[in-house]
Parts: sequence; structure tokens; C-alpha cells
Amino acid sequence: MQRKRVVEPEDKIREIPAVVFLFRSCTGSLEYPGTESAVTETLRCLEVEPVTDPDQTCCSGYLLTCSAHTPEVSLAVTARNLALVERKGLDTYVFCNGCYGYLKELSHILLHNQEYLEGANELIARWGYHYAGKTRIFHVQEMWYRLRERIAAKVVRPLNGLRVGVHYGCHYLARKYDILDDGGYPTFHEEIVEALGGTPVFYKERQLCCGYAVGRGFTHREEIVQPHLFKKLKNARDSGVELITTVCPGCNVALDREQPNLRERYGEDFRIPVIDLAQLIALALGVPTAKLGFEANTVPLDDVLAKVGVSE
Amino acid sequence: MNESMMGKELTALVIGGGPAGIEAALKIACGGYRVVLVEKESEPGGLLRKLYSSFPRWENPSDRIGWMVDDLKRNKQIEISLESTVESVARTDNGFNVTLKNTATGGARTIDVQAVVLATGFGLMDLSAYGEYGHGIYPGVLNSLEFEERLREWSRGLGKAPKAVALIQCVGSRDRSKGYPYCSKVCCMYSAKQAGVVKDLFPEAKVYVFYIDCRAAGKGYEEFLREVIEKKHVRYVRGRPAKVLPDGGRLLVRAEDTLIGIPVEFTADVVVLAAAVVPHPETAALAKMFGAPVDEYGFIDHDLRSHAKCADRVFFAGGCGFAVDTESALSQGAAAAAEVIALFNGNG
Amino acid sequence: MDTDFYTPMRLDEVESPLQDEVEKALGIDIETCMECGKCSGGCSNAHIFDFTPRKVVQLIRLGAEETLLTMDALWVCLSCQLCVDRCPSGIDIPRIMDYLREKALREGYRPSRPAVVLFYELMCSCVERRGRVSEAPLMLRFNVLTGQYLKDLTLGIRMFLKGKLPLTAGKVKKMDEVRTLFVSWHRRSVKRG
Amino acid sequence: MRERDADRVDNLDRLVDRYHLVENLESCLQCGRCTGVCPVANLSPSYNPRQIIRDILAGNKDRWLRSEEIWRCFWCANCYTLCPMDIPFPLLMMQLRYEALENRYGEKYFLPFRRFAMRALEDGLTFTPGGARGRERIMKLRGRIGLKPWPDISEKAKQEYRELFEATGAAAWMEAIKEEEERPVALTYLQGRITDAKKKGG
Amino acid sequence: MIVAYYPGCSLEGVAREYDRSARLVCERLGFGLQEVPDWNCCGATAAHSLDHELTRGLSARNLATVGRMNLATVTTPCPGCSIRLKGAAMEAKKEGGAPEVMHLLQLLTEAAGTEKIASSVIKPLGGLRLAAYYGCLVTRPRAVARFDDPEQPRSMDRLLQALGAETVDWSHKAECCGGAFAASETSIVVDLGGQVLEAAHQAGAEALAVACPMCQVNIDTRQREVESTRGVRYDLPVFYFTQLMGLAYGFTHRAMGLKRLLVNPLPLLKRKGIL
Repeated sequence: MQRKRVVEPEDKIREIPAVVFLFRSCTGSLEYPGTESAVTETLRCLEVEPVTDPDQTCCSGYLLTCSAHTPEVSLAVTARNLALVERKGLDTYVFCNGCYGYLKELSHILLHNQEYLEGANELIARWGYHYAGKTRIFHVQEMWYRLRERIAAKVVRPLNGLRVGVHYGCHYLARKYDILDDGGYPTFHEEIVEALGGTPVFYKERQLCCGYAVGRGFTHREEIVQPHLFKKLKNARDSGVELITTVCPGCNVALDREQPNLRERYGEDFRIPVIDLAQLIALALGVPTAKLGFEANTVPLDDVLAKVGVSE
Repeated sequence: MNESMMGKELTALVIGGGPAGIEAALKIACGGYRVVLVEKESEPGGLLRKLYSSFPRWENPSDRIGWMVDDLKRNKQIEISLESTVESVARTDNGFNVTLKNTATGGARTIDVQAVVLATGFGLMDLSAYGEYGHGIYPGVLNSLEFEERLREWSRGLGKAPKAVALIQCVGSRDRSKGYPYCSKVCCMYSAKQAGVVKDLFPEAKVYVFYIDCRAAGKGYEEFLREVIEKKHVRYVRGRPAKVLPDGGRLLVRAEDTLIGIPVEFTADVVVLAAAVVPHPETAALAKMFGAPVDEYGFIDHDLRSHAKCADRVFFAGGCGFAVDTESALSQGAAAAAEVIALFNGNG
Repeated sequence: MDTDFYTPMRLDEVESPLQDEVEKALGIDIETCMECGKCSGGCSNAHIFDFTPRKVVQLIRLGAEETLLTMDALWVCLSCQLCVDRCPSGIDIPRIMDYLREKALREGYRPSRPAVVLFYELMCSCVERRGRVSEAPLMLRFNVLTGQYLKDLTLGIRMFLKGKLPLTAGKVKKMDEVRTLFVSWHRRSVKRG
Repeated sequence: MRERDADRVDNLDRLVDRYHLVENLESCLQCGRCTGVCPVANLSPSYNPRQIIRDILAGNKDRWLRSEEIWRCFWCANCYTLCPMDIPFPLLMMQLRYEALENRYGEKYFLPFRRFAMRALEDGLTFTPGGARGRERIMKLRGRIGLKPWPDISEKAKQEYRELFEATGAAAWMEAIKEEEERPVALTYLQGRITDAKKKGG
Repeated sequence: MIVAYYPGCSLEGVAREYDRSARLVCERLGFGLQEVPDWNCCGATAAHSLDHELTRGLSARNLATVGRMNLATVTTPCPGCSIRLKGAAMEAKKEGGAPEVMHLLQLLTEAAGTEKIASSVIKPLGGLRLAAYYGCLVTRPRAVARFDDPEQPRSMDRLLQALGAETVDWSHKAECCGGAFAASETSIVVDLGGQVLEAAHQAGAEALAVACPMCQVNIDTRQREVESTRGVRYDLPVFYFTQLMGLAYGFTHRAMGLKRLLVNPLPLLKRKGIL
């Protein structure tokens, strides 16, 4: 599957950087630590060195959506985090859609509203930070795609046609903010799955939101998120999906953790494991499963691992 | 223009001195033939003369009409017969014997013409069928032509400044129960224009346009409409108002906002009704005299083979065929002229 | 299970037997509606309707029978005929409302305003018994049956004192002729129900 | 009573778009792409982005401040992605939520976030496991798969993060919101649901 | 001119004064009213809300009775009855003949004419400013009523002017008063009746003239309730137009049953020197 694109990823990421700044994700580190580990391992396998910074904090974009006070606080936090990266002269790579979407959105607001930019810079100037908008923000999936040939060449545990249903997540598809994939009909994820020897399943609801951002367990869990997820997972199962991969630990939480609740409410047990794409790549590249933290998952991966030929 | 053509003594009669008629007369004269232009009013210009502004470029229509009338008057080939109407017509071998009557003096004269261009224009329907809007009952309810006049007054600082204006589209048009199932075509754009003008004159005024569909098909039309909404802040409400009620000296408009689905009310000082476009009553009579067909509404129907021709040696242009905007009226005038010239050049 | 939550309407699955019914029984062509909303703008009670007259017409097109037969608008429509005269397509909405009311009762839907129906039924039974309506006993029975013994008591007394509520009223002599009509009505309701 | 198109609409910019992030609301074409793509609108008919824009343009902002609907937005931004006029609808929701909270509407929907944010002030990280046991469990897991037991975050980062909250007034503002008090919101989840007898019977 | 007369149930009950004044006024104008023998209720809103056939049957029976009277015209003072009868007549006409159905207002303005109405005036109602309130069914639906303009009716205005009264131009001439919900959904009547009263009040009317028993009942008897809901004192008497005609023709207020109106009209009439 090769689609003709308006913008080729090669245009945006011309040369493969040797070092990138990896933006830490709270959920990816604390809910599914396997994600953080898998992303780091995979990058290293692909000869890209991730750099992190202990001074980086949570992106705090959710404060914007849930309206915790005025936008200034989210803008200032973003400016501070991005200023850190700029100091290093690196591009920012994010492995959580939440961080990705919010960083893109908030930096867009900052860069298009002089007043906000000045305000935020004034706030962070006390510690010597300054945000100028030089660091570019990418999703690690964009990097995976750019390196798809390198990945394919390094596969040691092909997926044996495993039927993988992908979940992009909305913020990854925010095409208003200059993303590399096609926001209307994205295929990066499927192409990578193909490169790993899996069979991507184009199920109908693959672009449906996970409902995590605001819904899951917070505000409208019963009424909205559960029927919403039921719709998505039912469609995935009916299309023969054996595994769902995401590119966002947040989506993972919604799709994975919510399955027992769906069983309770609708009496249907989907038992579709949900992991991060990085975990799947790491698996195919031969990273030991002990480093991938699958035990954090609610739905176990035994069947999938067996199919790929990994015995635990 | 060469000598031999100048020598031809062929004459075309153009009935109606609006933009379509003037354009036809000018172009026929350019072709080297004589033209008699008959206009019932004391001044050429037609409906265009009554307009305050135009779309899609916010021009002053009087300017354009001014240039055209200047050209008309300078042109030696054209004889302008103002305050005149066609009294009777007799068909001859190669044309018509037309009797013109001067409505001011009562005098009549007969001329020979070899071709006729009907350009009698259009008018607006009588709104008394719409008691619910109270046109002719409440002083603040105007039809769109009366409103153009009001705009002119406002622009000269006359009259009381409005706090709010409501423009209602599709009054008559698209109303089969009243016998006008057709779309009048020009109202969407001129309502947008009028709404924009009000906002220009009185930026503080609230202007609402009640519409069913915005039919802005034309070069620059959609952009014009969006400008009115976005830059001039005219508010568009989808729904045909049901009733206009007098309310403490102002007018209360009751409608459903069909995009939300709730009944709404709006208090305005002036309510403008975009009345359906209808042919002038004399159009059908004239058409009969010249043997031209009219459709069920009284608009002139065209010949099968040509869009500007309706009978042998009879052509038409502009609003007597159907509602047209200025641009179309001009093109149709030119098209009718081309037909006349072709006819004269061919077998004269 | 699927219907445990709301799903968007499937236009391709929309069939509206109701629309055909309305066309056949009432001779009303719903397709002529251009959704201009003129009916709803002037409707006396649209501001308390759950579905405005325009929506009612559109819901017929969508075949949303249950919604139509259970909606509140059915029982707060005044039959004031404002909509039909203003409709550019001449759609007789009051007649549609009548039809829907009839159908809702026939099919046993609980009306959202039982008092309205009760009043209608009491009035009809009054006609059935006497051929004419006698207002005072009608009002009295209505108030007793709705349990509002004191409703409009003062007003009732004032009216009574003004001679506006005579306790007796005329009666039709040939009641058999009137009763026949009611008998066939009841037969119709039984047969359909 | 009937709705009146309010007199205040001309100051839309000031009233709704206080942060000047949605300046093109008036350009809305009412085409409905947003509603078509909205996952929430697909589940609950009373939440309809197109209608919300229309209603706000008609001056009925207050109705929405009181509503429960504005808290349903998933912030997936699909609407913004598809909007032909580039209207950032999520940012509109955001501003409505700010105002709702100022008027103390819908606090119960904000409280879960407040809890997260208050904890984030301690850790500089959000969504940290609650309670000592949860913390211990995750630290063990991280250790097992070869990560540092706790993500690498410096005291400096935590301190500066906190100070940003204090400097913008966010910390004090969130502090002031009491958990128990809340004002009721109107409108219901399935309002406007359209049903079909035929389907139900069959 | 002999005309069949169908009073309708209300005219035996709440609207007796309408019946009485109508008969007296018609007699004065030379109309011989012959009551339709053994008439039955038209079914009103109740029947057509429950069953269409029933409504049709009830009106058809009345129409058949009128047919046996061999009169060309039947009139009724109640718009509800008149619209039902007109509907039945329209259907009957398709199958053969049917008498002409006219609302009383229609009969008086069309068959008698304003000149004749004016010529019988003895005591003109000078200086009385009236709002002519037609309600829904006198002129609606247009296709059935075939009388006057449904949106801007003028017939009653002309009639009242012929009596020497002034009429105001106002907005709610043909809006609904709440109709048949007088008992079952009172709040609707208070809302809609209140709008009518407010409009008449704003237009400067001193009283309303109506041609429908339901309108009279709703606006007259609920006026106190409307006033307390709206916090405005209207005090607008609601006359049947026939009562006003009677007064102008020299009948006593007792004969016209003015005392039966809940909002007492006598002070106003005295102030104007009509009584």
C-alpha cells in the first residue's frame, strides 16, 4: 500500500536526525510505562538517540480543555517546555497524542498572537527561558514512518499476518496544524504495520475518537464514553481485529481499561488487547518482552504473543 | 463603419429605456443602423435609476446609467422618444408599422421599423396578498424598491436613523399558494447589498436577513455575501417570517430559526420585503401586438432557436423575459442587438 | 443491545409508511415542504411545542412515527389554522395533526396531556348522550374527574351568577340519528385498535 | 415566552471570544460538517456544534453556559479539522466553559480535572497513580522493565511549574472552588432523540 | 330574506346573550331567522381531534336538516360551527347541491352590507374605540372560510364603523385566543389571551368586539387571571359585535344581555354617553 501524498514525509524530515528531544508523557510513563520504554528502545534500535530533560514538566494541555482558569497557564507551561528544547537546538518528538495536539495547538496560538507570546515569555523569563518557536514538533509515528524502510530491514520477529486494527487518535490528525500524515485519510500507521509483517485492518470506525480526553471516567463516563467505545470496539471485533495499536497512551487507557466496564454494561467481552505502536515495533525488532511492560495492560496479550511466536 | 452600411436606412425599434434597452440601442447604432428608443418615463435608466447601490462591487448605479445615457444622447443614429408608449402595430412585409403615442402631449405618430427589441423590464408583485406582513398597512414595511428610495434618503441624512432593520426574502417568490412558484433570482444578492448598505450608513444598527437559501451563484457573488455577513456583521437567519406585528411604534417580526428549530422574534424599525419579480402588465399586451409568446406568468418566452428572439423580427432583452441583474440585462441587450444587426446585415 | 444508545438516523433505511398514509388519506404531499419555517414562526403555541410544525412535517418524511405519536405538540396544537394559510405550499398541517391525534389514540399511546383528551372525550360523550353540549355539567364532570375540585371555583360561581352556565341545555329529539354516528365511531376504534 | 434575538449580539467578540481565539465565528456557513463528524453529536442529539454556533450568534450564550452539553465535548477537534471556514470550535467550548465556571455552572464536570491539576502541582506530572500502593506498584513495574522507578523530573521543574500556576492565578482560582457546592445544569442527554415505532416493533 | 339559523351549543349556554342579540339584530335588519330544527352539536375541536369521520357525520346531519328546510343559506354565529358546516357543505357540493353556509358576520356584511347596517342606526356609538377581534376560524382556513382576508380582515371594522364607533388598527386581529383549551390547559389561554389583550391595550382600544363565543369566554372570563399574571390592569370589556349593533339600534342594555359580561362594560358605556 503506497499512497501518493501532497507532502512527502521526506520533505519535512529531510535528514534523519541523530539526536532528537523526546517529550516525556505522564500517561506513557506512569500508566503504561512500557510505552516510554518501547519508544526509547525502538529509537535506539533505529540509531536515533533520544534526549530527555528532567526539567520538562507535564504538557498540561488538558487544563486548556477542561478550563482550569484562563489559557495563560497552559500557554506559559507550553512555552517553558518548548523553550527548554530550543535551548538544546533540537526538534521535539512526542509519543502521546495529547502532548502532541496540545503542543501544536498551544504553540500555534502563541505564535499567532503576539500578546500571548509576550505574556508567556514574560512569565518564564524569570528563570531565563525564552520561547521563539524554532523547535519543530513531530509525533514519533511520523519518525517511524520516515524510517519505515529501516524498520522493515531490521524486523527479526515478523508478525505473521497478525490482524492489527489501528487507532490514530484525533490529536494526531489535527491537520490544521501542518501534520505529515493525511488528516482526512491517514495511512502511516497501517503502512508501518505492513512493514512489520502484520495485516492492517481498515475497520470502519478506525478514526473514531477514543473518548479519553474528557470523557473516560471523568465527566460523562456512563452516558457517552461507554456507548461510544462500544461502537468502536464492536466494529473492530466484527472486522476481525486481533490487536489494536495506538500511538497514544491516553487512547490506550480508554480502549484497554474500559473493556471490563463494557462487559458489565453490554454483556459483551471484546478482549482485544491494546498496545502502543512502539511496543509492536519493538516486539518485531526483537526487543525482549520483559522491557515492554505488557503486564500493565488490562486485556492480556497472550494470544497475540503466541501468534508472533514469543513465549513468555 | 463603411460608407455603404451608413447608407442603409434600416431602423430598429427598442421599447424600454432600462439598461437592457439602452445597451441594445447603443450596440445596434454601433452596427450602423438607426434606432428609435421608446421610454414611457420622462428619463431613461429604468429600474437601475432607482437603485442606491449595486452588487457585487458596491458601485453607484447612477454613475453607470449616467455614462450610458450620455452615450445615448450623443449618438446621432439614435432617436430617443421619452414619455411615449406603443399604441398600435401593423406587420408589413419587412417590418412593422408602429404608432407611438406621447403620453404627455397626447400626440401620435407612425414610424416604419424593420425590427423590434422588447426591453420593458420587470416590476415587483403587489404585496397586498400578504396581510401577515402588513405592507401598505404599517408604515415601516417596505418593498425592496421603496427601500432603495429610503436608503437614498438615509444617505442624504434625511429621516430617522433605524436601530434595527429586517429584510425578508422570498416574499411571493417560491410561494406556490400565491401563484409564484419560481425563484426571483436577484433578491438574495440585492438583499445582501441593502443589508450591507444599512450597516455602512448606520454601523450601530442591527440588520437581520431572513432567508431560505442564499443563491449567490455568480462571479464574486458568494464573496460579496460573505463579506456582508462577516465584515459588515449582518446576521442571517434561516426561516421565512410568519408575521409582522406592530409593537410600541416598532415592528415585531416573528419567525422560526429553522437552523436551531425554535421560534424567534426580532424588533425592527423597518421591514423590507423582497417581493417576487413579475413582468409589467403592459408586457403581455405589447407581446401580443408583436406576436411574441408569453409564459404563464406573463414573461416573454423565447424562440426555440435563439435566446434573444421571440418572433419574426422581434427580439427581447432584460427583465421582460425574467428577473435579471444588471450584468445580465446588459449582456442580453447586447445579444439582442447582435441578432438585429445580423438580421439587417443579412436580408435587411 | 445496539439500541441501548442513540445512533444517528440511517437515511437509507428511512421508509415512511406514514408519509404514504398521509398522502393517501389526506391528499397532502409532504414533499412540497421547503422547510421555510413560516408555519412555525407564526404558530400560536410553537414556543411551547417540543417539535415545531415544520419539524412535524419533516418527521413525517423521516418516518419517525413513534416520536410523532408521543410528542407533546400533538396535544397543545390549537387547530387555529394559522399555519395552513401561510404555508407557501399549502400543506394542511392542522389536518395532519388531527390525523396524528386520531392515530395516537387508536394505537394506544398515552397522551402527554391527559386532561386535554379527557376534556375532548367528555365533550363527545356529552354529544353522544344529548346531541348537544351542555357546558356547566361538562365543566363540573371535567373538574371532578381531574380531581381539581376547586379549579376556577370562583370564576365558575361568577359565571353561574351571570347566567352563563345554565344547568340544562337543549337536547336533540332524534337521538338515534346522532347515536348511529357514534356507534360507527366506536366500531371503527375497536376494529382498528 | 418566545426567544428574542438578543440585543447584545453586536458585542459578540467581547462577550464570547474574550481571549480572541475564535474571531471568525460569524463566518460559519451552517453547513454542519462539524456535527456530522462529531463523535458526541452522534451519540447525543442535543449536543450539536452547528446549532451551538448558531444559537450563540443569535445571542443565546447564557443558555449554553447553563447547559450540561458544553462539558460533553471530547476536544477531539475533528470539527476544527473539517471546518471549511477554520472555526476553532473547541476553543469556543473552552471559553464557554471558562465563563460557565465563573458563573458557577457545571462545576461537577470540572472537579475531576481539578483533582488531577492539584496533584500535578505536587509532582509536575499529571495522571500519577493515586495512593501509596498505586505509586509503589507502578514504581516496581518501571523498575522491572528497566526504567528509573520514577520518571526523571527535577525539583526545579516542579518548583517552576507550581510558580507558573501561582503567577497566573490558576492555583488560587482552583483552590477556591469547593467540591461540595454546585449549581444544577439544564437539558438532558437524550433530548431531541427521534424514534421510529416501526423499528422498535420489529 | 329568510335564512336558516344554526345557533350551536355555546349559544344555549355561555353565549346566550350572543344568541339573543343576534336574533334581535337580524330581525331589525329584515333577516328572518329560522332555527334549524333538532340540530346537533358540530363536535367542535373535540370531535375533530378524536375522529375525523365523526365530525363529518355530525355536520352532515345538520346540513341534511338544513337541506330539508329548502333555504338557500344557513348562518351561524359561532365560527367553529361555521367552519365545520362549511367543510361539510364543500364536500356535499361535490356530490350535488348544498346550502350556502355563512358566518353571521359574513351574512351581515355581505348580504346586508354596511350601508344597510348604518341606515338602521339610531344611537351611534360615537367615540367608542374598539378593537375588532376576529380570532382564527371566522376567516381561516382561507380555502374553507372564503371570507375576508385571513391576515388583515376588515369586515367587522367596517361594520363597527358603520355603527359610528372608531376601530383601532392592531396586530392581533386574527391571532388565536387559546380556543378549546379554556378548561383543560388554562395556562395556554392565559398566555395567548394575554397577548391579545396586551395588543389591544397598546393600540388604545377601550373594548374588544368579537364574533366567537370561545374568544369571548377566553378573553372575558380569564381577564382577571391575565391581569394578575402580567401585572397590568386592562379592564377591557369584550362585546359580541351583535350586542354593539343592538345598542346602536336602540335596544336596551338589558335586552342585549350586557350584564352577563364578566368585565363590566356599563361604566365605559356610561362614560361615553351611550347608555
